[in-house]
Amino acid sequence: MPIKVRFFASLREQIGRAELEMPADGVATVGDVWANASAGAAPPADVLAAVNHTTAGLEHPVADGDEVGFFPPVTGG
Amino acid sequence: MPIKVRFFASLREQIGRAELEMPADGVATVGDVWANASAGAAPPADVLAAVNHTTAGLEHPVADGDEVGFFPPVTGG
Amino acid sequence: MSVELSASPFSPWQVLAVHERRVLRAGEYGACASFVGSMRDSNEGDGVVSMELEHYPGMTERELDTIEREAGERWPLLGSLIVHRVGEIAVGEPIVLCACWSAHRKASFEACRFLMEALKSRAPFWKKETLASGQTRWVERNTPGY
Amino acid sequence: MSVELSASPFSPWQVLAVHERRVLRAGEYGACASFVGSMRDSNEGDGVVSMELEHYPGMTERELDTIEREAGERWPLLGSLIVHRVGEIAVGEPIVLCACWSAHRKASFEACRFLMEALKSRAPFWKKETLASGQTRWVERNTPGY
Repeated sequence: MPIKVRFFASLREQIGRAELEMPADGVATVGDVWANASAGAAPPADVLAAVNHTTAGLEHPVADGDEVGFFPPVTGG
Repeated sequence: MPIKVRFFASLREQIGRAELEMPADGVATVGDVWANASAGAAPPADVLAAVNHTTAGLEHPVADGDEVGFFPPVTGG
Repeated sequence: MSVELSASPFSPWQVLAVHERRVLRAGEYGACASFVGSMRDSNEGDGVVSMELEHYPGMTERELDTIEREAGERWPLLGSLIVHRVGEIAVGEPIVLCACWSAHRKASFEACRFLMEALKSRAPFWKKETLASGQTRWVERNTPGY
Repeated sequence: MSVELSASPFSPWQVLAVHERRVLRAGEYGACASFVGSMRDSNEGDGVVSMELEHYPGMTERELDTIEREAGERWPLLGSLIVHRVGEIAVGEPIVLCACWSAHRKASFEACRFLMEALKSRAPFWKKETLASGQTRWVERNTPGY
């Protein structure tokens, strides 16, 4: 199963898409997912990420079938 | 006009009356009002007082026509 | 700013809804913190069946006004409200309602808590409980607020 | 404990009244602290006419559940409630409601404020404002809570 990648809010608008999928081959961490999805562009300094709906850092491991979300700082409430 | 003295809550029950009046002659402070009203018994350590609806200490001056209230610590809310 | 003593039961959520609609301007406030204190069926390990809330007519209103004004001086409030029951109160009934409206949450949270702590330490109210045993007793002290 | 995302306007006072009646036991709780955040008609000096509240379906609910559970572990709560709007929001409409019930006031005050601060710093929601000028912009940061 591929890794599902989702982008939210201003990050989604900057990237120009809400989601994509990528094969898990050679993708070990959240940081690898970002690099793969953004053609090597560095992540914004304040980017947040989640793996399977739980907050995770760029070093967090990912595996087949994971959902990885990227988003800017939250502003609800 | 006399000084009006009022007692509240457990203090009212201990003293056995809700209010009384006393002439202002020779009564200079809240402490004098207490002494006069209680036949010299010392005030409870935690007694609170008010003159004309404003919190006041035992040294607070009183005058003709004042209302002086005595009550235990408050327990509302 | 509004202070009310109520000799009969009141519905805090309805009071809040009505006050907000009548007195506040929607779109101006971004935050409302509120607190409701209600009568519990036990206190200090004993079952309680009812309570008599005594107050000092005239002084109580004056002290609540002062407390509310102090909150308005310390925080940038757009509105505030205190409602307090007096007289005979049954288990489960609301005793006190405090609410503060402001642009941002910090002021409303802090001012609402201030209203409650000031009220409990300064406003002349006294609770007399009737226990399940039939015995009555004056409540001697408040639960710590901080 | 209850978490709800609402895609349509809700009435916080009515939600509180219904929740309290259905879920809490009158006489058990003595304190309810609540907070309502509403949409203001201005932000950072600009007039705002509407807002889009985006969230991360699945993760948002999960994070709110976690925050509510943490509050229940840190304070002796008898009940708690979070309702948060998503989607298009008009000026004056409630955005968020948090409430905590407990025996005594300290726990409910502290837990309610904790819910709001945790929600604002951790729950995946993002606000996009439409200004009076017609321009849209993402809200970049929250107002400080302490």
